[in-house]
Amino acid sequence: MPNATKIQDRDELFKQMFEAKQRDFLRTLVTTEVAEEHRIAPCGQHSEPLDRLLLYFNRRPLSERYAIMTIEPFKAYRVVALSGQRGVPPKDVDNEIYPSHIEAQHAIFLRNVQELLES
Amino acid sequence: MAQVKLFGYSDRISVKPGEVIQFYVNADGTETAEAQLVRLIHGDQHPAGPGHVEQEIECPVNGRWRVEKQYTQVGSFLEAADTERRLALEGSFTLFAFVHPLWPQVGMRQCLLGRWDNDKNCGFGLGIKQNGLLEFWVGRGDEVDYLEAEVPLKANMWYFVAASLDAKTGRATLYQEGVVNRYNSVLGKVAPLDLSSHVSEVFRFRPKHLADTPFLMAGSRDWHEKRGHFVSQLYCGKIDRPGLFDRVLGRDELDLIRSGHRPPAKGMLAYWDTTHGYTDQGIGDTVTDVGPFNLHAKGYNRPVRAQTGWNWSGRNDCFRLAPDEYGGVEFHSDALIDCNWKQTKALKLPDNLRSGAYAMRLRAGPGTGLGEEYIPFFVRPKVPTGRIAFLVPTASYLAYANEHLSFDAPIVQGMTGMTPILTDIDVEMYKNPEFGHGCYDSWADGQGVCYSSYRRPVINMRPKYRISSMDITWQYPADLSVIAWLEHHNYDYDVLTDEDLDLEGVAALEPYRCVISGTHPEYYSERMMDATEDYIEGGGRYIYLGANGYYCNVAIRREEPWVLECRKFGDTWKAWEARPGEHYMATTGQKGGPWKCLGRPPQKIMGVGFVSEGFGRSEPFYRMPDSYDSSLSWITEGIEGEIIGDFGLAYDGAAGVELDRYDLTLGTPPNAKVIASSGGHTDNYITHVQVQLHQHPGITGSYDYRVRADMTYFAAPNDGAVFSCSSIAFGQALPVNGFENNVSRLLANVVNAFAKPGPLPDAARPEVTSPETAPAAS
Amino acid sequence: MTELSQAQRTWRNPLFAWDSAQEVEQLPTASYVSHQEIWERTRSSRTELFKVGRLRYYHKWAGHGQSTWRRSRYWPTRRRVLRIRGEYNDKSLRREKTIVDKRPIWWVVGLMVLALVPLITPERLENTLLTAGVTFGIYAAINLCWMLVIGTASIFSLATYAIVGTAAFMTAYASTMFGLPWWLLPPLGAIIGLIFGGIIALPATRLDGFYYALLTLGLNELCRVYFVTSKEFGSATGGLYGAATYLPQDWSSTGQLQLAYYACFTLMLLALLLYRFINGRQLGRILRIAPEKREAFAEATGVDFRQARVRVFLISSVGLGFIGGFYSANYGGVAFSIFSFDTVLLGLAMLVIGGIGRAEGAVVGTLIVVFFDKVLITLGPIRLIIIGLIMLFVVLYLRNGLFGIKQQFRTWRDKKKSERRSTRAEKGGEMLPEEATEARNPDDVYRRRYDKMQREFLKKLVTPEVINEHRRAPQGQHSESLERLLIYFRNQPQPDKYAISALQSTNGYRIVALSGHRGVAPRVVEDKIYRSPVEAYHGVFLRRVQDLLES
Amino acid sequence: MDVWFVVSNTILLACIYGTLAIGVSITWSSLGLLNLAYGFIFAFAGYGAWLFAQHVSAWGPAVLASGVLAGALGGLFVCALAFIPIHDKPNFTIRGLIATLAINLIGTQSLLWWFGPRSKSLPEIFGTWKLSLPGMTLTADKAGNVITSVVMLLLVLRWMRSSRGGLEIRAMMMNPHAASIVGIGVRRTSFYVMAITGALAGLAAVLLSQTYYISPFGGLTPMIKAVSIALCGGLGSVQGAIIAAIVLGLNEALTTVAIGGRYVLITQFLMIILILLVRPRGIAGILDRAREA
Repeated sequence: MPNATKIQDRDELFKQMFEAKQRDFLRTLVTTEVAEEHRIAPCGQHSEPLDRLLLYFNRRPLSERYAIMTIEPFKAYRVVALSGQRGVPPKDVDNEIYPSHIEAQHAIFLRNVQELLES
Repeated sequence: MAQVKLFGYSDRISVKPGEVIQFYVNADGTETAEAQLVRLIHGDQHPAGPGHVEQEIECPVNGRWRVEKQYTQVGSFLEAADTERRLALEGSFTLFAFVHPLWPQVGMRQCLLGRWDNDKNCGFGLGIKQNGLLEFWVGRGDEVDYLEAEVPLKANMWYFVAASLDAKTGRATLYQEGVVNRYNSVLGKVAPLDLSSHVSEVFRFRPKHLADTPFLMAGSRDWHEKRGHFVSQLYCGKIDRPGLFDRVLGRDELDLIRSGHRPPAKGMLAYWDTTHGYTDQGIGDTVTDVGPFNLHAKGYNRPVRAQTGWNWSGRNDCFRLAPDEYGGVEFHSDALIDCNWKQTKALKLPDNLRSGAYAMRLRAGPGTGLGEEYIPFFVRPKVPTGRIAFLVPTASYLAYANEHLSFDAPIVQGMTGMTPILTDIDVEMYKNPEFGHGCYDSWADGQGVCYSSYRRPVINMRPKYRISSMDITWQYPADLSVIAWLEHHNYDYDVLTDEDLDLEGVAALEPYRCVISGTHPEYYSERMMDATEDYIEGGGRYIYLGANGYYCNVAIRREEPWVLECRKFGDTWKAWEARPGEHYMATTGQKGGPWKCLGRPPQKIMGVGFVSEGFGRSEPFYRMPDSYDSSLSWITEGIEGEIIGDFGLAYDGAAGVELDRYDLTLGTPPNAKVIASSGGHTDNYITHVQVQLHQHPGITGSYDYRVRADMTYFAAPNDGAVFSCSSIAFGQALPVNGFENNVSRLLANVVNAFAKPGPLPDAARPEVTSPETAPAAS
Repeated sequence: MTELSQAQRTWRNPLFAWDSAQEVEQLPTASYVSHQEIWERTRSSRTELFKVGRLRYYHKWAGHGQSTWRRSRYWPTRRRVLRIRGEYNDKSLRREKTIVDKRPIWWVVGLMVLALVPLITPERLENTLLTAGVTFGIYAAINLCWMLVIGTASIFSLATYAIVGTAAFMTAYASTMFGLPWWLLPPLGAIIGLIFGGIIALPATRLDGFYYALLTLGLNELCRVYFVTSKEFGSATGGLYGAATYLPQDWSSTGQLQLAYYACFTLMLLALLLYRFINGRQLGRILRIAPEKREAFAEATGVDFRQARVRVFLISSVGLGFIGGFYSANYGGVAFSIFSFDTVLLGLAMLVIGGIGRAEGAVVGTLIVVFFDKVLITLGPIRLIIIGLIMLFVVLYLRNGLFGIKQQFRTWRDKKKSERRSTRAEKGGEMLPEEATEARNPDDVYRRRYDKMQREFLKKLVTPEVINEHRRAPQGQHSESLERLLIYFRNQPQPDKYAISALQSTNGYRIVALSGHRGVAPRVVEDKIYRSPVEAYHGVFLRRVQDLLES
Repeated sequence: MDVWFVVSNTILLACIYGTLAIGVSITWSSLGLLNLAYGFIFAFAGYGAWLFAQHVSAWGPAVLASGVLAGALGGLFVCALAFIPIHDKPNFTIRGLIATLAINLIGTQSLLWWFGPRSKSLPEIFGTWKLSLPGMTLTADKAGNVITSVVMLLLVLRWMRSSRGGLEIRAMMMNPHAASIVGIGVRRTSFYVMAITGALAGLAAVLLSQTYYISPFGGLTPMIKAVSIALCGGLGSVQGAIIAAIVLGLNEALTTVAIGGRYVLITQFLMIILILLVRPRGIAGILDRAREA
């Protein structure tokens, strides 16, 4: 935990504590079934574990979030990382080209899961 | 034998020793009741606490009281001061008004205007028939001639209606035209509704008048053997600028009035200009007659003034901007401001009475349940003596008075996540709605209740009462836990009420070194806000011992402090919503609604403000890094471990029910420190609409970090300080384990420090630059 | 779905990370079910859906709008000439006016036809028809008075013809013996009627309906025997004749007949007026509050229905006596047949066929019976058999005579309609098109559909694991299945929603159901007493689950 | 005054009236039906007996039996027409009454139409013997009447008391709802009741025809008397009916002797009115709980 006195906003302090606990919990939800469920349908109604994971991922600060870059509509997509800063364009994260945005979304999900487990 | 029921109220809520307080009691099934003055200590019967505790106090009126059945005039209406009986018309006449009925098809006759005696069938009246048809009638005593319009009035639409009787020919004519514009009614122009109706018929006779019948608007005179005269045929809806002529107005003349012209002077007997007399500082209860005889009409049970009128154009949102468009006076058949019962007893308070929460306890029959009644009031000291003041949030008590949420609000089970637990008194109040509603209810016609008063039995302002939808104590009985705590620790304290704060301003608080608030001081008038802010700024030390406080702007007339006005709308959670254009309070001319929307979020005064509510479960506080700040260690002195308050009478936790949060963006002073925060709230705790722009999944307890209570402390100018507990459940955690627990300890630390003369401990020591110990959690 | 792993059947509590003592880390739960499945699976309604909408039988008049609608009344009453209801059409918002009560129109038309009968009768039928018309007028008048007794006063008296006959015989006797002029006969008859009525009203206050009916039937027989056996009343000649009559003897028989016709017609009009004034005014209204078997209620509300009944009885007796006097003045005497059982029977047939309790029933019933009895006189006994058959038919199949047919038909139709509907509708199902036409708010139609789908889905979530989870903690963080169930339950509308009632006397808790209507207290749904709120919460949950599974 | 004459006449009349009244009474109390087609059944039975005597045999008992049978048949006919279709409909009591009246009208008019207005007479059933006792003479028809009706009544009452069918009828009389709950069919029982009461009417018809003639409308007076007696005795009570029959028989006999035959009806009705004024539910109206109308 960062030094409390360095953070003026006590809200930020609590947020970090909260998210640490939340990650502890979310890590327990990661299973192959959840990944499979996401692979089949990245959008739509999900089971509670997947839903909780996605809600967490989708509310990361923009600087920690991924997006999909269209290379050619309906043909080629790539995963990029947002900068969270105005004026700074997204960065490519790898060279993988996905033939559909569904696959790209799943790739983002896997990345997010990976980062969650590693954190 | 009839069930014994006792209900009562007093004329005042805040009294000083030596002053006189009057009690009004209604009794069913008994003629006597045993009265006993009691000092209330604790009012929550939860088995984990001390239970109900009271002290019997000697006073001259203790003992047997004769009590009787009392009758209550419900419903708001206007009565014209017609002492010379100018409106007892026997010749030709015309009645007219703009009306906006709320519930035309209620199934009972509603009288709009008339000098009509319902019991003797004498006089004349213009009203709405049981099935919603506009109706004009004339009575001779033995017989009544009626004339009704062709099509029923539609609810929530503006009409211009008139009725005339030609004395020579006996021809009665009814005039009904819609005056709908793009803003003023529920339906717009595209709905294919033809609202007009003109009917005429020859009546057999002219009205016969009784001498004492009053001319009423929104009701008519009636009589009952036991009650005597009262008003029935109460109307639900708005009336705008009614008038009375002693001649027949032709269709063309009426058309002119309908299109907004001033009525002609010829033959005018009365013309109540409902927009007359509006001031910047509010509106009274008298509707001015600008006709020749000044037959001003007095409002009873406070008809709602300054409502949008028939000609509201949508451009102006306040009566102060365009009084002419705010001629609507709104009436409700079940409005109640003052029961006006016969006084049962008066008590001159003994001079030696200590400040505190008192009640006149009445018992009859079984002496429990409905056979037991407490009429509560608060005694202030003659001269402030204490170092500490407990500020009783009576304004919020009024806002919640007699709420019927468990019965009337389908959403309440979803909100609380609980099944209501009802008691006999809840059922009784639901069956007999004559003691009126609070600002969480709607009147029978569906409009939200904007006036609440304590001159009537307020059954949730009683010890032992548990709010049925949540199964905890709420407001008054919950605040008694704080009083019990003060008593337990033998603090030298005085009791003050919101009423005193509103009337006296900062002067009421100034004598005290430390002021402690109630557990849920939600409703605050501007004068109260100002006084609180000034007190803190002037070096006062304030403990905000609750949550969701300083939230909503309300208004109270100085001369009638027992009535509270509250308008609910906009960016908030609300039990009802005021109509567009009706957001300004008639009492003061101020805009109602949440203080946050008026630019004064509670964070600006208290450091914290409302963020979430949920019920069902409370959580503990977890110490935050600031609590390890050595300059603040006096707050947590003697507290072991990191968890504070994993117990309580409100759902077994100190953080729960409603939660407040530290928020720099909303004006929390940047020097505020967070001593502890709660966490792990269930998904039944939802983030308040005010803290987010959109609603999306994941704004509930287990997803959103903002759902928490922040126990904050900050130093204010002139050695002032504010300590905010940020949770309603906090106060109810105090009594656990005989008041020996870490919540109690923490509060005692703060109170002791606040009440002690001289600067606070943290001000004495220089700021420590590096923290001493490890972080709170990881 | 394939075999589920342990992980998928386990719910992990998001709050366990907070490590507060109450939290469990994981609980068994039901496997995930998508709420969309039911929406995807449902492709058509389970029952066949028909086109709906029905013909409008009645003409609806347009509204007046801006123009003034001048209304008028029957002078000097406050009754309007026609009862008209103005309204907005629920579906189209069109302004409509409906004549609520068309009876005045029918009366005017009917009475005008009757008034014109003598003028339009073909010559060859004149005699028969006008003779029948005379009988009709008198009998209609008698029956109207009788209807007041039976219908309005609810006194089942069969002594009507006894009164008429007695009055007729006495007046005829007075006329023959003392030479009274014809115009004195009806008033004299009225006095006799009053006396007779007064005598027989006495037992009417004491006796129950049937006892009284039988008693009066006997009384009628008594009168018959008395008059038949009394020489003064012409036991030898089959009747008493020779009384003064208003028919000028020097007129032609047709003229006489026409005069008699109009005289009897006027008599009937008078009887109608009498009926209207008694039945439609205070007396009638009092008595309508006190129909049979609700007498106790009426009495409790302070209505002196007994006195009102006797008054109606006496007034109609005066009327009947008057008619009796008129009878002898009309026929110049009276025959014993007026007392015969068949006369009573035919009279009763007239009332029954038309329908008891309405003036039009009495008049039309009389018309029918008199038509068979007097116009088809050539048929012999068969005509009475026909009348008997009609009477039998009416009694067996019609609830309240011919004029009750409309109401009966509607009741029958509504019954059939709802029967048909109930065979098609499912409990808690969607609104059928025919039901939807009656929904005031189309939002409700969709709500029903949504609710049905939601329940179908939620039913699948009910498992023993969910119930155990709820038992463990009614409030708090729940697994998705349980939370969905609870959210559904808690957000139901108020009527019949469960709540818990804390019992002061026993320190227990009981489940109640809210009324959803202000002023109506909740009702107790079961006797079971729960020891603690937590048990009661679970009790409510179980009931709600039960209700869900049953729907 | 000839006491014996009065006594014997009383007994005779009481027997016949009793026979009639008990029929009315049983029908009312068990079925809730006031059978005003009784007159028709009466006439129908008379014609039945007459036809039997005309075409089959004039032997007394056989004629009597045929009359009884015809009466029972008439009863069944009324039951099927006026009771079965409407017994479960609203307003049954009034409708039943009117329906039976309608049947009476149809029936008597049909009889009139078929047999013509001329009265018919039956052969002497009990022969023409006389029994002279001290102080009085007993004619065959009187003795026969008394004996037959008493025997018949006893038989009926005995049957009602001891047989299954009788038990069902009595159950219906006591509590129709409870009876239907324990499985006593209203329809079936109603046929029993109507057959038996019809048979009683038939018996009375044959017996009375010894004094009067058989005519289409001949049943009217007996019916009215029967109804009045049943009424007077308290509708639904057998004992009451018997008491009333005796009282009214005595009244009739006394009136005949004292004032004259034509005043019989008058005194009788005055008597009935008097009794009803004193006891609005008849003589036995309190002994038995009368069926609620």
